Amino acid sequence: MKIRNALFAVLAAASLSAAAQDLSVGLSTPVTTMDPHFHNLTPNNSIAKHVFETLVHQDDQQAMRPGLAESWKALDDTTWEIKLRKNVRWHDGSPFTADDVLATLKRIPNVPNSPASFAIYTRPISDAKAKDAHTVILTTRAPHPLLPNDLATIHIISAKMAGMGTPDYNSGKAVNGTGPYKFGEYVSGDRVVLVANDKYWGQKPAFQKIRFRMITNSAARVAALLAGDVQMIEAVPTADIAKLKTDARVTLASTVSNRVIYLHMDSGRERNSPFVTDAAGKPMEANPLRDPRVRKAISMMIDRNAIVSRIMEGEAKPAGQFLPETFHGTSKRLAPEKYDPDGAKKLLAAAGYPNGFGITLHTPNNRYINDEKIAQAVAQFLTRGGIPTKVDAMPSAVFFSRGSKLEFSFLLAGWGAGTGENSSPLRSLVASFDPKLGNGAANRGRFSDAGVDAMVHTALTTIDDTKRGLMLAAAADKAIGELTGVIPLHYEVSTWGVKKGLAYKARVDQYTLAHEVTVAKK
Amino acid sequence: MTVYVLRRLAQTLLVLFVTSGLVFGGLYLVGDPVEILVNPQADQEERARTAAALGLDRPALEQYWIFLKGAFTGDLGKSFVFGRSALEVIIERMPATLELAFLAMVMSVGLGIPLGLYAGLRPHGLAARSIMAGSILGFSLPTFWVGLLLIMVFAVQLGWLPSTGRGPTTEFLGVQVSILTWEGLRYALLPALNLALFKLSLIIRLTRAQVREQSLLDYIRFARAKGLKRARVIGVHLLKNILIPLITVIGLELGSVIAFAVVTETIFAWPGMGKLVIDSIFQLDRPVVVAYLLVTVFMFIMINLMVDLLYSALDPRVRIAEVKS
Amino acid sequence: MTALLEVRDLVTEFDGREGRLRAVDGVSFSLERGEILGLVGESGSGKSVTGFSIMGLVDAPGRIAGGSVKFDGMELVGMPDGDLRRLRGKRIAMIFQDPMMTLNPVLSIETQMLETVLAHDAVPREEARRRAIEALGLVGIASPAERLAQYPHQFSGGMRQRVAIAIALLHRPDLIIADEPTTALDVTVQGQILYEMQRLVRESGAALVWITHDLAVVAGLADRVAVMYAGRIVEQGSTTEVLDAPLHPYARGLLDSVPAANATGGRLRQIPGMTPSLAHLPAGCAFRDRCGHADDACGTVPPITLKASRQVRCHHPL
Amino acid sequence: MSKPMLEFRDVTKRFEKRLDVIERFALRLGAAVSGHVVHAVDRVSFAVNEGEVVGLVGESGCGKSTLGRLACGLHEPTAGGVFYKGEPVNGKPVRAVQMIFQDPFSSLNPRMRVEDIVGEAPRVHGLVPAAEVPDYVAQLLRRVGLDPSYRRRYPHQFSGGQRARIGIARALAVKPDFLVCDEAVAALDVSIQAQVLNLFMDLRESLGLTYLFISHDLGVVSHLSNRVVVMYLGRVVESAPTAELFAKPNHPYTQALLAEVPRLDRKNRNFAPIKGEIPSPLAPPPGCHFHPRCPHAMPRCAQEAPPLREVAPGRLSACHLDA
Amino acid sequence: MSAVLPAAEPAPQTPFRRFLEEFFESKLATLGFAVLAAIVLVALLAPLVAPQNPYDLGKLDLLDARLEPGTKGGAGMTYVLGTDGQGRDMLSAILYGLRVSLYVGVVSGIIALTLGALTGVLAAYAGGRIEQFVMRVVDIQLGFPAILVALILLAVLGKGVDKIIIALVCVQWAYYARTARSAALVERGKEYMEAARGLGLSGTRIVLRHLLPNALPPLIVVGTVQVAHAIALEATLSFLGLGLPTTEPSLGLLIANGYEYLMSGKYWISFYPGVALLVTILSINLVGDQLRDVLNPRLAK
Repeated sequence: MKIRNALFAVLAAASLSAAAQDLSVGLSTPVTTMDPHFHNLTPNNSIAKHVFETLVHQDDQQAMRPGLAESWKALDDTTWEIKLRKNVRWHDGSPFTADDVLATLKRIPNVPNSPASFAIYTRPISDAKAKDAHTVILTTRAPHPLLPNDLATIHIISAKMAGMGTPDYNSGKAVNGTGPYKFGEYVSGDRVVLVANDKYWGQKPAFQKIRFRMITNSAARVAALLAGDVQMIEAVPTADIAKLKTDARVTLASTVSNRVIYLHMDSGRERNSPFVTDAAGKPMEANPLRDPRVRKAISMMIDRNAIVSRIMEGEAKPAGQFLPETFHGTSKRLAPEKYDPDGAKKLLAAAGYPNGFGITLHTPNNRYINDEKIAQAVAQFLTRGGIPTKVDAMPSAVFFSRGSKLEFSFLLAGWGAGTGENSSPLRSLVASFDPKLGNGAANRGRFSDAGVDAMVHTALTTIDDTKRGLMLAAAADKAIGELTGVIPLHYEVSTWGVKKGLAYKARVDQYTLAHEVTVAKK
Repeated sequence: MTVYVLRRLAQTLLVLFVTSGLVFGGLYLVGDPVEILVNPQADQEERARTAAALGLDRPALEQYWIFLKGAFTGDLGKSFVFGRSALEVIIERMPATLELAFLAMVMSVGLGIPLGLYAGLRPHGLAARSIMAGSILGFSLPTFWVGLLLIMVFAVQLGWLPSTGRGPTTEFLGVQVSILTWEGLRYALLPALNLALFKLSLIIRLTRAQVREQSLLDYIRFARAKGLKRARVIGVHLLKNILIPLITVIGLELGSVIAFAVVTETIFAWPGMGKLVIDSIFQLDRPVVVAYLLVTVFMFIMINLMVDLLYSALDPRVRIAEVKS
Repeated sequence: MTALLEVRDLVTEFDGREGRLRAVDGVSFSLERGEILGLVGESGSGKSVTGFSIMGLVDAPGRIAGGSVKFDGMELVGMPDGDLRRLRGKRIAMIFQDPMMTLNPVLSIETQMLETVLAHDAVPREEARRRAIEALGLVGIASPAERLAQYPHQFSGGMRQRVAIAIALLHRPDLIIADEPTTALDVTVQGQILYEMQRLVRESGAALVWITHDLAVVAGLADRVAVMYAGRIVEQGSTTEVLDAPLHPYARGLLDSVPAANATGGRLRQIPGMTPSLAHLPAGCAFRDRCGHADDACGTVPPITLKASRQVRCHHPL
Repeated sequence: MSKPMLEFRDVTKRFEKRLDVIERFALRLGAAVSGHVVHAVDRVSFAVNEGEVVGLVGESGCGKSTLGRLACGLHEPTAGGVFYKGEPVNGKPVRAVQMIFQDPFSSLNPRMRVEDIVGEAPRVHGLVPAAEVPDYVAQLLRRVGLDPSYRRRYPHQFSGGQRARIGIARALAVKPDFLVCDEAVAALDVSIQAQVLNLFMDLRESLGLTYLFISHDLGVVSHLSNRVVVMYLGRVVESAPTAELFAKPNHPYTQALLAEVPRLDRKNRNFAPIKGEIPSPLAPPPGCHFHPRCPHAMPRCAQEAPPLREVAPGRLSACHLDA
Repeated sequence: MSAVLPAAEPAPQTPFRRFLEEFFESKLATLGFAVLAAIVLVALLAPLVAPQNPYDLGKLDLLDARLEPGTKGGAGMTYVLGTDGQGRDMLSAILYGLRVSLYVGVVSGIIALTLGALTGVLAAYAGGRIEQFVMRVVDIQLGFPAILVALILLAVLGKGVDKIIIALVCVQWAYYARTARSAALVERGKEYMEAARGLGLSGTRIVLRHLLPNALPPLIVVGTVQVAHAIALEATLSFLGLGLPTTEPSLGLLIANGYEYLMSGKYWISFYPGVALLVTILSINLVGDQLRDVLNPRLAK
């Protein structure tokens, strides 16, 4: 044993000296393209952020920081002025100008075959003009306070490459960014290799070469880290965290993320919700889930701390709303629901269900951390609390299709606020389903409350951050605190593992950004 | 011979048609790709745009008809996820799977036949019994479980071999191959072993059964009565008779190795077709799944055809016209 | 001059499910050069096992448990395997019953013949080929050079048996053991094979052990006949003597059972009962349960009694 | 006595493999494909009269077994007809005509008890009331010389000779009056063969059976039958009363056959073989099938098949020499 | 001829008895059979012998999650083999899991065998175009790799014991059909089949009473191997995230669930179900092996 440890030390030292030059990273989901505008997907965006940059940069807490834009401000309700950074050069050596921004905005809605377009972020923009080579004026159709958040997702490409198609990006031909790393190699399903951009305008990259390897099986990913094949992995499985914490070869970095795991209930149907039965399992006409008291009772039956400690192994934080309090627009009043099975029983009885009722909880099994396990734990609590609950887990491909067709009565899902603001979950999850406004797109419980709708709508057109924040918080108070439109369970904690000697500042948006890895000083 | 090949080709077309229909219909029933492809933040408008962009807003039969028209000209559609020709995506991943399958088959044949031969010739010895017990074990262990154990032992604990992934590739006959260099081979050893284990057991058992059956036949005794050396009796007379039926099995198993690579590739992060198809199923990337199945089914049929042709070439008794007539 | 083949008290046993069985139990006979011995018996009588025992081709679970087989003065029982192999195919050859099974189906006739030549004589391949062609011609195969390249399935049963005989004759062996080589063949083909065998043996002066169940074949071919029953030779002597006036009741019964020996349409004289399995042999004379002459004396194994050139194993010879 | 019980009228049986769509397509592309036809039985006519034992002799591939199966309705003739007491038996088994098979091992269902093997058909056909089946089976077993107390055993527990008897009992169970014996004793040892042949003769007497006795063994046939029919490559070449045939065979093939039969009384003989081999029934020679091997062949023999004609009273032969 | 012949052996012996005798000649096979019998018994009696009903979510206690073997839980129950991530008693889970795995394997095996045997035997009996057609379908089915067929089917059908049985039947029937056909072809050529026809027995009777029983032995051999295969395949599918409902885990699902804990040293969650699966498949294979040897006519002494 001793000898082996010694051997490991030697090996570790040997690989560390190499790591000063190169870095291998184990990714949990495959990167499907090198085109930054083709498929709006976390792993793709994550890679794109190494090569390309956005006008607005979000830091590890999703706070807005200058990126390719030095500053931005709203000139009036619908006009924004963006000042661009000077002395930025593309990888091919040409200078970065306003034309590149305009070309980018033009390309985004027109990427052929895009399965998930970035057009949702450019759609509010009705007009873009270059005031000078380094100033852009953007006009929005309506007041759009979230423009900077949207701009933080849009990777700027050089105008020269705007005419290139996705295949040219995948081959690397068109990959010409301003970021700290340049394109090296992309092998679909296997790896992405990036090399340092020595002429980067910001802090010089720490590694000469970064090799991203797609290792989707989490146990194998951990094994690769332990075996020294990679120096960094993302999405460390919760099962291994306790062990890795004590492992001398590895350092962990973790933070509460912007993703909440929540339960959605069919509060839309008046009767005959598909998976609601009476306590004996016979069909039941009434839909108890329409009653806020029942929803509240369900929330009270769940011991969030137990789920966090037993299922998530401590790698989660009990949630009382959609986003942790540090995020903009969150409520200060919404604490995680207290575990109170007795209170829940009383409430259930008061709502007219003293004997409870039966229900099935649907959950994806490959989407969120421990998703189907959480569902089982919830079912445990509900069953014990008088609501016999079955669990039906399925691949997310099936789950979301059926969920959106409202085939479920009770479902577990998660929401990560890409914008880093409470408006995102409020608008998608609890605002009434309304295709015209783009509201309630993920409202699979069809919760609907006119008061909440009004507050969300106003907030979304209020440019003033403070005012908007207060309004969003009030909407959350009503939707969750008062009506229990959804039941938040916990916020996921994202964890990265790096080889001892390296450090990573964990990000709330779950992006793995290798250029933010630093070599720790001893 | 010509008839035989023609017949098989006609059948192939039919099979491919049926396959495409079944898979297309099946995946249509599974779910709506848009739900899984779009960013969760997307609103209803974006969802509609995606559906239109991918042609998913048309009726199922029309979608299938469009597919068929394309398939007739060799276009199996564009991957939803990659935005590229599905066939291209698959062909790009094919060498990785094929080299893994090839290595696994080499391992299982290279070890399996000698071990099976030994166990069949001395069926009552301790070594033979151990080989057979081992083969049952190899039969019984679930692939995914063995895979992780291999990683734990050889990569994490002993540190001899890389844990996952595919090694550096070199170009060979215009194809990227990794197993031609020692460094590349190191990456392939564990997954290939994982994949080979089941087939190895199978080949050991088949060889042994064949040896036991064939050694009772008169021609073996006659060969010995001619005064031939034992090595020749076993190495030529017995082995050639055993190999002929084994080739059929090996051919069929090559197909199943390619299919079972799905599991191994998942565990070892091997960038092959199997991993691709699993991901594609979970992402409802229908063009890729359909194309994958068409390609593999076509491959299987071709492998079987080759095996039959090889069989008839090797076995003077079989003339191809008589095969399965 | 010593006999070419001298078998003494040969015992061959098999270990099976029902215990140890004696397939060959104290068989003795001898054979001069040029002599043809017909070894006759019904199924399970041990006649084939006797042949295999001489060749040293008895495999586990069988083994030679005792006795001696002297070939040209050399003791074959217990001879090292390598030495035995050098004799097999060279000086002692064997022909098998089923011509469909004896040739390796996947090797060409050429391969199978040449390897036999080369296994014993270090000659160039061309010479080996020449010998193979010659041997094929000898057994009456037309255009032997062309047929050499063919595979067994391209030959009819009779032709295959000719090829097997040609292989057996390649080295001009001193002794040929033929195990029912014509049983599986049609009458006209059998006639052809018998003709060839008789001619070849006469020409080469080889000794021949012809194992068969068919007394009529032996009658035409053999100089001497040995009749086996349940692992033992019950009677042997010159063909004429044994077939015309058998001494052992079993041999008598066997001859009487042949339809041609009976009046047409009349009842056949039959041996009552059935051949006992080796696992359930009666003690003493194995035939006594079926024998009309049996008495208490038959409870012991009868000794071999000699009557002139004839041997019989019976307490009450006819 | 002279009433024909079973009659073959110009019976032909061909086993054909025809071309299918793909093969015809390939043929058009110029591939060498062909269907093939096996002429197993070629225009055979003869009759078996009541009470007779007719021996059917020939070598492998001569069509004698096919003819036996045609008689039992196991095959359907391609042309011509098979008649039992004037009724056609074309591919439809007739209960009164039963077959005794060659292989005592494969001819009994290994998974059935003797009582079921023997008793199944009479029970299914209602020949015997269900309650009486056990007695009926016992009676049959006794008749063929088996102890009825073994009726609950399975075939593997019997020796070859005993199995042959079970097979006979099974055939007798449906009360046939005509038995087709297809090499029924070929697989048995000489001493056992004698027992079974005796049984056949006993049964013939006690049950008044008529036999078509198919065998390659001339000794057995000569012993048992009244009349012998000789076949060569699907055709009848000679038919004659047994004694006459053996005394003075007419057809060259019959002559050759008889000359080749080993006999106990011919010791230390010089074998003089017939030339050539039996041709394949896939491609029989033209004209008289025997002409390539016939010592008396004339040019005509290669062109024209000789018809079967009466060469003496009760004797038929198909040879141009007789013309 | 009136003398009655004695029979070969004194004791009446059914083919089944003889088969049993030969089967139990091998010590290894006997051991395998004993283990398998014990496993089946335990699986059948699971509700009676298991300390907990692991499928009743109300009986589980999340606070007892991932306890080591031998630990006493909050409710005073000792978890002999530890607990899984839901606080499920592993021993009970394994007993119930065995039940599910065996059920899935055996039921799918029986259905596939029945289906395959009937089609195969009928194809062999009917011959001609029917046979051609059936065998082409079988070829096509066998051309598809089992795991992919199952994957796609399950993706379409969804999860559930019934669904996985359907998938496994679809995957397996062709093996049985092919085996049944070749066995039936051999039997069809035997004389007892002709005899049955000659006796005027009906086609149905010949197929069911004569052909099928004799074509069965090789099917049983294939069956044992296939049951083991089915269990392993179900485990693999569960590992890939398709298969059985997560609240009623089979052995394979237990292994898959515990798989992620292997690295972290909580071996028991995956290890013990793995051992149970291994022993089950091993014993089935041992029995199957011996069956193959005993039932193989070509190796018969």
